[in-house]
Amino acid sequence: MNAPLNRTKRNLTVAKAMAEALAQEMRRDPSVLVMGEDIGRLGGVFGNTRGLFEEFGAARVRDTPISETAFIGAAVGMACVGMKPVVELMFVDFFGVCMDAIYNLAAKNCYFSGGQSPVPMVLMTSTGGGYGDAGQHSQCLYGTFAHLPGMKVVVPSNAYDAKGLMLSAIRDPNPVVYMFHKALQGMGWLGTVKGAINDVPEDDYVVPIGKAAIARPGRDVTLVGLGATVHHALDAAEELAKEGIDAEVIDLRSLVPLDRETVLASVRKTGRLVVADDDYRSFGVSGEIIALAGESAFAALKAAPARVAFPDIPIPFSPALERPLLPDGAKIAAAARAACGKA
Amino acid sequence: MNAPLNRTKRNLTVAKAMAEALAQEMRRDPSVLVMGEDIGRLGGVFGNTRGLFEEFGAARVRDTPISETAFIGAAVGMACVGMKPVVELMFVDFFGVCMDAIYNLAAKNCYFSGGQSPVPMVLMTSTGGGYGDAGQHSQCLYGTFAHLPGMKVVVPSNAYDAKGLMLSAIRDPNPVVYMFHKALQGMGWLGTVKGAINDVPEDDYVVPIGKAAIARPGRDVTLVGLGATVHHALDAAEELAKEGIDAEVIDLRSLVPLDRETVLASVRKTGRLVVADDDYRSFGVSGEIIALAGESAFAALKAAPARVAFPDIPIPFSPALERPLLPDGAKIAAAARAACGKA
Amino acid sequence: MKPTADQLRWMYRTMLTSRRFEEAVAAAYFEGKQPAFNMANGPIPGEMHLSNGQEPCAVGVCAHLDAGDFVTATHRPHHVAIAKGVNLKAMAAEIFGKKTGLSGGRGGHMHLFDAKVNFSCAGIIGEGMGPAVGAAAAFRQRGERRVAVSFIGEGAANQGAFHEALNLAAVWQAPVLFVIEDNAWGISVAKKDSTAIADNALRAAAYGMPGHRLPGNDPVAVFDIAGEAVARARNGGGPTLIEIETYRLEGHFMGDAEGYRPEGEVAGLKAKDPIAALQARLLKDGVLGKEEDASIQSAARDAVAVAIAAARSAPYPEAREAYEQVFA
Amino acid sequence: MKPTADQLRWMYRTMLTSRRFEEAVAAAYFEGKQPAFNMANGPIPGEMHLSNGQEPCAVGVCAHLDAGDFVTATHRPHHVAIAKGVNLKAMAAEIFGKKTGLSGGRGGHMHLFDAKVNFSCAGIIGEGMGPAVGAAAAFRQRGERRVAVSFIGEGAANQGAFHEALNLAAVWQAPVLFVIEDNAWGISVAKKDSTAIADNALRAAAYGMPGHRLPGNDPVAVFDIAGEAVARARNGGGPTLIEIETYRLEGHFMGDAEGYRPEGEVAGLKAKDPIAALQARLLKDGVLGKEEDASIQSAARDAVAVAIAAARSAPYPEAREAYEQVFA
Ligand SMILES: Cc1ncc(C[n+]2csc(CCOP(=O)(O)OP(=O)(O)O)c2C)c(N)n1
Ligand SMILES: Cc1ncc(C[n+]2csc(CCOP(=O)(O)OP(=O)(O)O)c2C)c(N)n1
Ligand SMILES: [Mg+2]
Ligand SMILES: [Mg+2]
Repeated sequence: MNAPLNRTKRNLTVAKAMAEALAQEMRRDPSVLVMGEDIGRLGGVFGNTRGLFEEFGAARVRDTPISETAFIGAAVGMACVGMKPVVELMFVDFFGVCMDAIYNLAAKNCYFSGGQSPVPMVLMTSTGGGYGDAGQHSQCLYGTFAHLPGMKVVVPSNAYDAKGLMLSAIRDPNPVVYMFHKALQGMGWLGTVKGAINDVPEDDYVVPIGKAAIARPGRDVTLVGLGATVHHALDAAEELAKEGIDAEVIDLRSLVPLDRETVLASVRKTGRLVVADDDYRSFGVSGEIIALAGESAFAALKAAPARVAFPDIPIPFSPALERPLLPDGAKIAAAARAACGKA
Repeated sequence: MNAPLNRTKRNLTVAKAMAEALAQEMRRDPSVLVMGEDIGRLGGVFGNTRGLFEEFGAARVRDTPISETAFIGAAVGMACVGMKPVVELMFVDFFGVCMDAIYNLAAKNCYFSGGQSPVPMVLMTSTGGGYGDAGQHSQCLYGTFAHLPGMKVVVPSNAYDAKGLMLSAIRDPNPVVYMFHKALQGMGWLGTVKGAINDVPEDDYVVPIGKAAIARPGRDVTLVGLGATVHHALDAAEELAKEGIDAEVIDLRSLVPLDRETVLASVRKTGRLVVADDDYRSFGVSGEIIALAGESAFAALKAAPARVAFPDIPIPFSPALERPLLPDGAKIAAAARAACGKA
Repeated sequence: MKPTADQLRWMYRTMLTSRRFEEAVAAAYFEGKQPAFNMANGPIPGEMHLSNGQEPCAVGVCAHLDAGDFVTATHRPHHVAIAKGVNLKAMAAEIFGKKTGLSGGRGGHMHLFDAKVNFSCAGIIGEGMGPAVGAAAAFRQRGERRVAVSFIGEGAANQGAFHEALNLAAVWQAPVLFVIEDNAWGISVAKKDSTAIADNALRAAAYGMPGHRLPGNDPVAVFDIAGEAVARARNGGGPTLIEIETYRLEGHFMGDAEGYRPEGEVAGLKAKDPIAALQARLLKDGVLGKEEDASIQSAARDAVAVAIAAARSAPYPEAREAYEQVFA
Repeated sequence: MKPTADQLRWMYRTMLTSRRFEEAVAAAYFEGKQPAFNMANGPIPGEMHLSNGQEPCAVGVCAHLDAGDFVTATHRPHHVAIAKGVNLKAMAAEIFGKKTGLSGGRGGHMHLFDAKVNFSCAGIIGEGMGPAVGAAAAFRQRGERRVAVSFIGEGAANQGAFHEALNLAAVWQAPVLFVIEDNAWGISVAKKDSTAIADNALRAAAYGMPGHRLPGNDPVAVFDIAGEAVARARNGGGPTLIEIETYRLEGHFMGDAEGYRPEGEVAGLKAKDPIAALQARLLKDGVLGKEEDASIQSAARDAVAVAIAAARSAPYPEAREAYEQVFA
């Protein structure tokens, strides 16, 4: 978000920012390669590998069979012999066919080997719904990945972070699950939340993994979001400002490691917490953040922490059913008002 | 736990109680069948299908290839045409090779079909470590299953509940994930927590899915556990009693649906909460229970809620490394003391 | 096995119904998505995978099935659903996300379920294969003469579920057919770039089951081989693998720019449109007369028009209905 | 490809080392587990899968590999680890959960890693197959003449990962061998009850790669075929599938009552012990003299004794070390 100012602005979509980070790192480091379904000639269903196949060729930009278990497992083998693979799981909803290669293999090799065989790889995967793609193409599953040890998990909310987190992820000696939200991607066919398109420096920079961002400073209530819900929280903050409620918006950016300090500092300051998450409500991210506040900022809490999340039901197809279930600015604002006793 | 008294006691292991429930229901209902690896001639690696192959034969007790995706998917197809399959995933750690068939197929067919095709099946799977089986055979993953909608999740802590929950699970028109802890199973080679072996009526009875049990009533602090940690919590309660702290122990028994009322009623009474879980600490069960208290019993909380859980690291092999990480009575008691200001 | 004149006419009519249906869906899909194509907009949001050109696979196989037989299809399901006898009105309404849809709008185009005819489909590659094996095993265990059929694309033949399902079906001697609709593409990836061998039928030998590859996208050839396989299965002969060469006349999903397709490929395939080919053949062989053809054509058009009109005018579900049917 | 006298002696010595090692591990494993067998007790807790009888698979293949080649083994890894040159002392210490173990006690018997010789194994069926394909593809991409080998059991040949890995290896023409150790059992389930065909080598045709089945549990036959396959792979000829008939002389894991095994099967297999067979052959062919045999025998025994003794006396890791190496 805090781009240098001594240059003309360059607004990019998240898709372009990801592709640029990949291209720049592939130029810099011959051990980086990209694999996945339709990430080659097509340039990625979500545009995040566009141009790579043309520039780097079929050996470094590999279109794979529909064999997620094999090519994610293959990425681990490549990483163990000195490559830095970036693999794409097209939709996070598909994790069920290949989770062993992710959570038992990529995530645990470093530990099982006592540090002999770290696994420097990135797993990019798309998340989120809201465009009518139904229950097997609209999930977020942030909690599912964050719950299991050995892999880092990042969730960019804008193009600047998307590039900086991708460069950090590729250079990280550990497996990093890079979860990008379709509504932020900047592909015309998916529509795009405006705030996700922002100024991206052309040069090399990293956004550290494990640091949350304060997307908007405030005094009265802490709104925590990740990915798409960061933008909903910012909408809510605008609304609340008109009513004299000064909300602080935190963009988690990383789930693993989780920047507990930034969240706690804010909650200790405001005494009020609302968590917004478009993943399923129970046993996930929203619960963990609320628990964190309860455990470690109990004395500072002035009101019951609250959450706005997707309910514990499969994601329905019909817009008449799906849209009302999604977190948005109004729901977050309402929860914040209640937390501030202004309901 | 509350067995009728007008008969002589019959103490069974969880393994025997599960096998008895299966046998009784297979006699009663010809549509029930059992499938999995080594559940036939061998009687199950964990003894929970012993005797079934001999009584019901190879058609109703099917040893399968090592093809979890296929046989769990097959169970869904069977359920859709009127059978009631009970399938075993030998260790929950193996979910990564077949989760799609579980969470995207079995769990969502009812919803996707608008209720036309419910999936009455049971997925039995073993959980837990503590016996040196290392990081791919010792996990609990309760949070992983509870986070995803469309499947019920139960976790028996003793033989009485094991039988009653199994009968409920088989008769439930929905997929039920039945997670049994190896340390409670009563197989000699795994050792057994004594409290898991209890009096089991021979006759037909059910333990309702979605109802927690108060394993020990108390006034001062609420200790919430599931599976093995229920017994650790009871150990803690005994220790605490000597110090004049009267702990209430809640056995969740079901994670989905979660019996929020019972947990909240207890927390509102005691004002203090400690959650014990041998699944990974973050983004899972322990966080959800603490969040629940923060959201819905905020005013009643007298101290910060706390948890005793497995840290966010792969489960190490060496007993010198694993044992100190596992929740136990002493750790839970210490957390309870702190919550009671007696640390 | 040769189709009767009635069966030929049924196949022709069903292919036409499927084609007209998809033409109507395509038209509705683009409403609200022009000039700017945003998948979230219009009466039909989300991805839309059309099966235009693949109708022979559906009719040649389903001609041998009745309502009790069990079929799973893919993310590209319309032609198979129609051939299996899924209620056309309720199917259209589901695709439009309406309360009157098969699932009350919960599933949409990739999740069409009609329990009355044992039809379902899914959005995950290979997900329907295990269920087909299980349903077939249940039929066999209960001594019913029913069969199951799992339709997949050629790209799915490289997914682990394919291997596990075929082996399990063979071990259980389950009455199931695995039908590969080989349209040569998995989204943008050509079969030759993803599959180690050109003919997936050879993979049947890895499971000791018969395998057939059918060139030419010919519904009559499909009818012949599928008929024998279904008969074998009903008689306890076990599973069969069939790969059918077919044509994807549209993009992977609507909105696909198809930059990856060789110059002229689509035009070439459209010139071999299987519906036109069957029509010519039936007219030539005298199985179909000009008037009868016209009446079949209009019957198909009318059935679709009625279904689409009903879907358009049907009410949307109320928001609270989203919470229903999560559990039975 | 015929082994030289040195290679024959290396295979013999390595098989002996593996056997002696497992005998020592077995003895230690039962300590603290008698009379009541509780897996949590004794110097070696957890499951213990012995490879006694399967040594020919390990030595016949690994005779062609050096430290740079990449090998993944299974939950039954000792023989392969030893043949691949894994540090015996550090391996023993790992199995005893000691600080001096390969992974400082974090992995144990099912998770042996020695990066110096590119060896690893895992507890999940088929999990090592993808990594072997990937490592091989990386070697090829970098123009190195290295190969990868994935060892699996015959039961694993029905897991989806098998299919995906073989297809991907063939599409990439990766220099990788897939070696199936067919001991006829997957825990209690016989191969014939889980696998649709008797000979998994036939499955190679599904991927257009050569497939071989080797009867007789013969290390020399394995050496021959594996040698050709490794040479082919190094020369850009792509992957090969090899299934080896071998013997599981023990239970699936220690403590297995083996009630499922036919009367006399184990005795029959022990009578065909591949080590005794190779010994007799080498003596007969004059490749081995009595004294040399004795010295090889004692060398193996001594190497194992030293490693086990060191493992027993080594310190346990401190509890805090559990938190280290989660991330690099
Ligand atoms: C497990 C899984 N991986 C990837 C996808 C994304 N995907 C949807 S359709 C498709 C191509 C399928 O190709 P094919 O099986 O030939 O069917 P076709 O689209 O040609 O009908 C892919 C990769 C998916 N839905 N599920
Ligand atoms: C995915 C998965 N499913 C099941 C298991 C449990 N399991 C461990 S070993 C084994 C049998 C393996 O048989 P095989 O591949 O023949 O190897 P063997 O034990 O005979 O050496 C099974 C089912 C597992 N570890 N992983
Ligand atoms: Mg295709
Ligand atoms: Mg075996």
